[in-house]
Amino acid sequence: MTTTRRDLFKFAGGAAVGALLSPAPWRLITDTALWSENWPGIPRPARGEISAKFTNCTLCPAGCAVKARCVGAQPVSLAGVAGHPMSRGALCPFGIAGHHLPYHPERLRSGPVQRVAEEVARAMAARQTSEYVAVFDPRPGRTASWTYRRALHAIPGGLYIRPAAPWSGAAVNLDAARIVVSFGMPLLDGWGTPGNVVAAREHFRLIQVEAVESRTAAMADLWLPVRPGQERALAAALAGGTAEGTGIAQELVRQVAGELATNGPALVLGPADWPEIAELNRQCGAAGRTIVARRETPVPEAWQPGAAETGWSAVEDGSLRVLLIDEGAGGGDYVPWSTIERKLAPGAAVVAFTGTPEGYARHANYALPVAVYPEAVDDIPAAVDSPVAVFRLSASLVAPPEGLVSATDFVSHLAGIDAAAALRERADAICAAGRGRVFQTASGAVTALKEMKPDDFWKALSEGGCWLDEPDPKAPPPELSTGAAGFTASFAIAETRGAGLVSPLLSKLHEESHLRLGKHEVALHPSSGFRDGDRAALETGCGRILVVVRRDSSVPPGVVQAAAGADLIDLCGAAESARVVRL
Amino acid sequence: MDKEFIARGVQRCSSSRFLLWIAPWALLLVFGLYSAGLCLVLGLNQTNMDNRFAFGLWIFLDLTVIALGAGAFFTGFLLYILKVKELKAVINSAVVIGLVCYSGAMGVLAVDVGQPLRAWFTFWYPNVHSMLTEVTFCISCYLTVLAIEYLPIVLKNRRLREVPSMLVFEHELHKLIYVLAGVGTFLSFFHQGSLGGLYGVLRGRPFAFREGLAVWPSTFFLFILSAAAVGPSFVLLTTWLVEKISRKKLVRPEVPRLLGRISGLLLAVYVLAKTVDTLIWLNRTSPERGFPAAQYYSWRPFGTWILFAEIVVFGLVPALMLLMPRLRARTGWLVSAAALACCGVALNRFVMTVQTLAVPTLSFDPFLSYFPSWQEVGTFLAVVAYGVLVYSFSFRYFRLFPQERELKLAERQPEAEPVLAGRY
Amino acid sequence: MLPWNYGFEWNTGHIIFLGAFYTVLVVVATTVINAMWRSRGALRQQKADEIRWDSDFHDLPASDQVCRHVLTGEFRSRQCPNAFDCRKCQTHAGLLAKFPPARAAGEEEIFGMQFPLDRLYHRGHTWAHPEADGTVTLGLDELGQRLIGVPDAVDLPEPGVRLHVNGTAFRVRKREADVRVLSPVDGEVVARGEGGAGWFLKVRPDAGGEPAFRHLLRGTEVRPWMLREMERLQLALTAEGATATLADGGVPVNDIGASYPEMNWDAVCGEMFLEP
Amino acid sequence: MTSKKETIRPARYGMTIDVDRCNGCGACMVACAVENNVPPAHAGANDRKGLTWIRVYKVDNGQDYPGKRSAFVPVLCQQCGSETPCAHVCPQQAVDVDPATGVVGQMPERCLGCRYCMAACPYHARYFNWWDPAWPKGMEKTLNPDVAPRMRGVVEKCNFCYGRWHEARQRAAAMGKPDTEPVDYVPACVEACPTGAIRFGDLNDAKSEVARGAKEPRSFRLLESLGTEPKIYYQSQRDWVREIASAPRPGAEKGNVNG
Repeated sequence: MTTTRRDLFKFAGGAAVGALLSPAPWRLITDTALWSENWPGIPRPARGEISAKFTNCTLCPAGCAVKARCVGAQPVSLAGVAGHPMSRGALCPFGIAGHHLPYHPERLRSGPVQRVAEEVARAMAARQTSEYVAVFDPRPGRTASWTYRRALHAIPGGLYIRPAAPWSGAAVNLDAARIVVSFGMPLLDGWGTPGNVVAAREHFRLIQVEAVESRTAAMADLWLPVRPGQERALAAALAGGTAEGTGIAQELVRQVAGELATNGPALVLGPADWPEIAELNRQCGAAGRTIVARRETPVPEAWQPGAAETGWSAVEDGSLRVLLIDEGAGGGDYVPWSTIERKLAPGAAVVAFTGTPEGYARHANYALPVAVYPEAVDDIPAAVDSPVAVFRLSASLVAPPEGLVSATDFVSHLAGIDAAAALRERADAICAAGRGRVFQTASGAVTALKEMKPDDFWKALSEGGCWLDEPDPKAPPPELSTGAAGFTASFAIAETRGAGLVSPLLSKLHEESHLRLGKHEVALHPSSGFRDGDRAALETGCGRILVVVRRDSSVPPGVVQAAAGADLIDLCGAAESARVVRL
Repeated sequence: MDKEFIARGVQRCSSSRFLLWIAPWALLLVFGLYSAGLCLVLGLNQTNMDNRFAFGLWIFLDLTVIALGAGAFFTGFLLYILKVKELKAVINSAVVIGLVCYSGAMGVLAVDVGQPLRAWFTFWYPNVHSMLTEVTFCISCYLTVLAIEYLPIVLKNRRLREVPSMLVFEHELHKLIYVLAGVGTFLSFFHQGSLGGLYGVLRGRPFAFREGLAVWPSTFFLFILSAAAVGPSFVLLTTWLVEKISRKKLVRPEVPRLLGRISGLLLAVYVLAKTVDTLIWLNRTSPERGFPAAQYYSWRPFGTWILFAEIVVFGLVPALMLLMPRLRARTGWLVSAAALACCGVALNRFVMTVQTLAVPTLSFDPFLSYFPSWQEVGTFLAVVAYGVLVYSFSFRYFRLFPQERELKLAERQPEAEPVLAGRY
Repeated sequence: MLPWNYGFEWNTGHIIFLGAFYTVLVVVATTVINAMWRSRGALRQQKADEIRWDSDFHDLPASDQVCRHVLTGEFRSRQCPNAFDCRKCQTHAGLLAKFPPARAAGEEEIFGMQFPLDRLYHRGHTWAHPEADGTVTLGLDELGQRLIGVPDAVDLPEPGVRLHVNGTAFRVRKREADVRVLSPVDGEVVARGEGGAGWFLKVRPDAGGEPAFRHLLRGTEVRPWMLREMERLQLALTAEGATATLADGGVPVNDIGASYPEMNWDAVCGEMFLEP
Repeated sequence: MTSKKETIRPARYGMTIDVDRCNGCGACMVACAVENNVPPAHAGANDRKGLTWIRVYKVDNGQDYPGKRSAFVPVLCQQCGSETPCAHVCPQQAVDVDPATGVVGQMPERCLGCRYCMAACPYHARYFNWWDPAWPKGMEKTLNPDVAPRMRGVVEKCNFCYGRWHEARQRAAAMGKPDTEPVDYVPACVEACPTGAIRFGDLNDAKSEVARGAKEPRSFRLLESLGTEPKIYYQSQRDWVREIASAPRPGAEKGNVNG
């Protein structure tokens, strides 16, 4: 028989109907749906062996212990280490996203290393006897700091500069405190070691003296909304003076003073350079109980004597020929540029070792890129709330990119000393001293140091372990002198937004919600007449920056609240009070 | 030059004047399409909608035009199912209006969703509990129906009907049109309702939430009613507009009056129902869910005036105007009443969409405001321009108003004294 | 939603909901397909002409759909239910039985137009004249001729083409006017009347005898019908903006169109040749 | 995320959030973004167009300085347990409630982006991808392999770190635990909270900390009166804080600006 066209059609039709009754077409459509669920240009997360690495966070002096979840060698998320004696498993938002820093779009990745070396050498040669070659170390007490001190000791006219210290050789013991009066300290918002503060918070009553309702004020048991600028007067009033004009009722002040005297052990925290603070602490007998002496972490004999530690106030104006600033560690005290500028000799060479163009790099002649957390290997000295000395390392979780320099190498090279193994040397020195105990992060075990061999100790350290000194029983109570002046903020500095690099994800707290004031945002009381989102300029005697205004009725009228950042701190220093000018 | 496409015996302006009329609308359409394109290519970040104002101008537009487009199904229903013959005079026009409104709404929806290419998922993984599923199904079906109903109008074009197959198909299709009218009515009742249900079921938004029968909140029925009430009004309004613009009589005067009367009756019923519903909602539904109704109207600018305007100014007033034969007899009153009714339904849809999202739900929510971006407005205008264009072309080349020729003859009759009058 | 797709199970909700909508889709689809099917059938059986006239008649204003017996006064008013095909009309048959039409010879003279009564007139202004040889000649009646005057073009069907009552017999064009002329008879074209033959087509009718021509006007019916037609013409002209009227006893000129050069002649012819 | 039919004892995971302990540091928000591959803000994103699966609001007692007192309230998807508003309205089943865990899940890859669910949610806990997700160069290496990034034009929200639940399930299976038993796991925000304000667990398990916490008199839920049975319990000793659970007060134009 012959097949006509008609037969073919019939066949095709039959086939089609048959197909409809089979799963094939339906599955096909569903699969189309599944395909259309993917979208080009969306990054696919890399897969790989999941492992945990441990380190300590260098973003601030707290140095919280960190557990990094890694895919292959790449950390994909960070978490605290529960059971850590100091950080107690806590991490702040900056720390939690710390592993993003190496990829920050604004990160400094290259610099004129060779040129700088020559420039510095030339400047050192041209140095007069009255001039100095200085290193400014915003994070003193590190092994790196010791390297600088050794190097500068070796360099003629070397000067080691560090920011003002609250109480040298002393630390706060929050565990012992039953009542804490804080004068504007961000006690519950990043001060000291957050985990430690939170744990201790269970046991003490917190009285916050602050003009604005900061996070700490909001969480305090009692908030004394002192009149702006009257904080010292209130401190004096607590010490027995009159509360006149402080904006706080006399009997309330008397009651608080009574608590301080009776419900101790008490602790008063505030700017180190206020004699009132020292006086109050003296009155309530903080010395030896809530403010204790702390030994320094042992240092190899060979390193002694390093260059002396100098504060900015002790440096003569116009005397610095060469100034090297180690900003790499980040999270240190940022000293306003106006303070530093005065000390520079004409034509001085200023070099900032930094990961970000945000800080001193804006003022220095040269900015050299350094490794950032978690690339850099560094150690973290004890935080202010650690009653004993500690030693812990920030291991390198991510390989640093090409073209970086190390501030310590640079400086030790200038002095011709070898400090490559400084960290290991110091670890051995600690081992030799044999005091204290070691917390092994991975296992959570705590072992006495004397039971460990130097190599095991070093291994434990490089796995994020932490050495804690033991309290010194026969140490005399610390001398509560008035500390050196830090900078005086001419307006209320709110939450720190991190002076250095922060993860792009912090946009969740700034742009994508109004949880924290973002860069160049200031908060004003609604009565200021500004509307939300108005553009304005924040002006002080030291300069002006453009800001966006946010209305917030928790800021008292007449006060500007802003988020600390290098550019903002530059506005402080010796500035008179701030103005917000409508544009 | 397009004369042979224009129906015999009706007067249409010259091609050049027609082009003059088309040009601005075409420009508007192009601009609108451009802004819509931006939204499709660059994403919805081009709009001023946000996580809190997830719906904006577009949803308001959709709900409004679909309500106004209800004239198509309701006129069809009256003509083909209830056999109200007078409406034959406007049914074609009504169908075109319906087609324009529904296709426009569909177009905007396609821009409004984040992933238009996945629109068909709704048919593939339908969630039958969602009012939106119901809407999607009904509207897409009904759009098809409208397209089919539009077909005969096109095929009846003077040139097209010269082609035997088209002539015959038009004839046969027109014989079955009542089936489509029936289906259209069924579908429309459902999706007009589900559009109301869309908001009535939002238990998380006590401002919109309503109790109801079975799976349908009261808004389901209110939307059907209001749409049915306003549909004829809108047909009336457009007819009047077209008569004004084309300077012609297109329908016998009794037709708009009939439309007005129908509108008036339904509007009156709607106003009554809406009032009862509002009272129940204010005094029971909302308070029971922990939301004292007073606070909805404590946010400027949405005071109680909006409630008053919706029910009285744009509801009761036009209803009465349309129900009074003496007022209805005067075109001015008739048309303005129809206009009021249309505004009323628009306002109702605005309240349902925009105010619902503006009033806070959490105690620490601020009251939110929203203003559409130019891209949104552009897309909105595109729909308007598209509507005008489609209608203009249909009016020029198709017989939208069967009575036009007769009326043209009729209005000359008096001056023509009959030949040898009274011869028998 | 349909069988075999991942992660989806049916429940009553789906069955009701989807059921309803697929029914709707099926109904719509069947309607359309049905319409297509029928039109296919209609085309097969050359129904196109018939359908065209149906829809034309359907679109005529009510005033133009009146029964022939209204013209002659038997009824005050009556719409023709059969689209002017009186052959299947019971009423007409009845009336014929009651009053057999009076034989009338000679010719009517109306407004100076000659209507020979040996011919049968169609309401579309054609006449049919039975010839001795059993064929029928078709032509335009006088009014028809004067409307067209000297036609710009006439296209006549080839011999052998079949004509249907109320179907298109031929087309004439005059200025912008382009009208089809309705055929008065069923039959097959046998010859085309070229030039001044006085007729346009010669047709061999399918059936002879009175019933086959029952639908055509004759004898005494012609005058009232003509008067009515003049009225309609008058109306059409004025509607298209004629100033002078025919009514003042004047005789329609041989070429009416020529005397209204500015007028939409297409509309007028459409009106008169029953093509809306 | 298809339903686990074979589950014998279904879990009902929930949270207690102690408002009195929350200092609004925002660690939870960052940790959540890290865990769930939420991209950083696109240029032009603001607090109304951003992606914050968990968002800490600053609420206050409505008074002015110095009478004003503030508290911080983390708001995430409240995982409504009854007639879940969003799940009901989604036209294409992109939202489902997992009977095994009680977690309200979102399937972005099936989402059409109609945003009806966002209008339905009284907690504003759902977020739309207004932009294509983008990470700074190199940062995509830090994405969490267990969560697929979402594309532009779809809605996303907190799902109690469902990826972690999945992982925990696999671990349990590897240890031979029957997968009819609920597993223990914590979402990223809980793990990250430095003050321990957020607790997480199975509300069906009477011994669990959250089950007990939920019953405390100081516990409350947001907009409980809507009857959607949210599974997030807030806790506070302060009366004015507990008031935030209720609907907005008539005319109380507070306009909370930060948060």
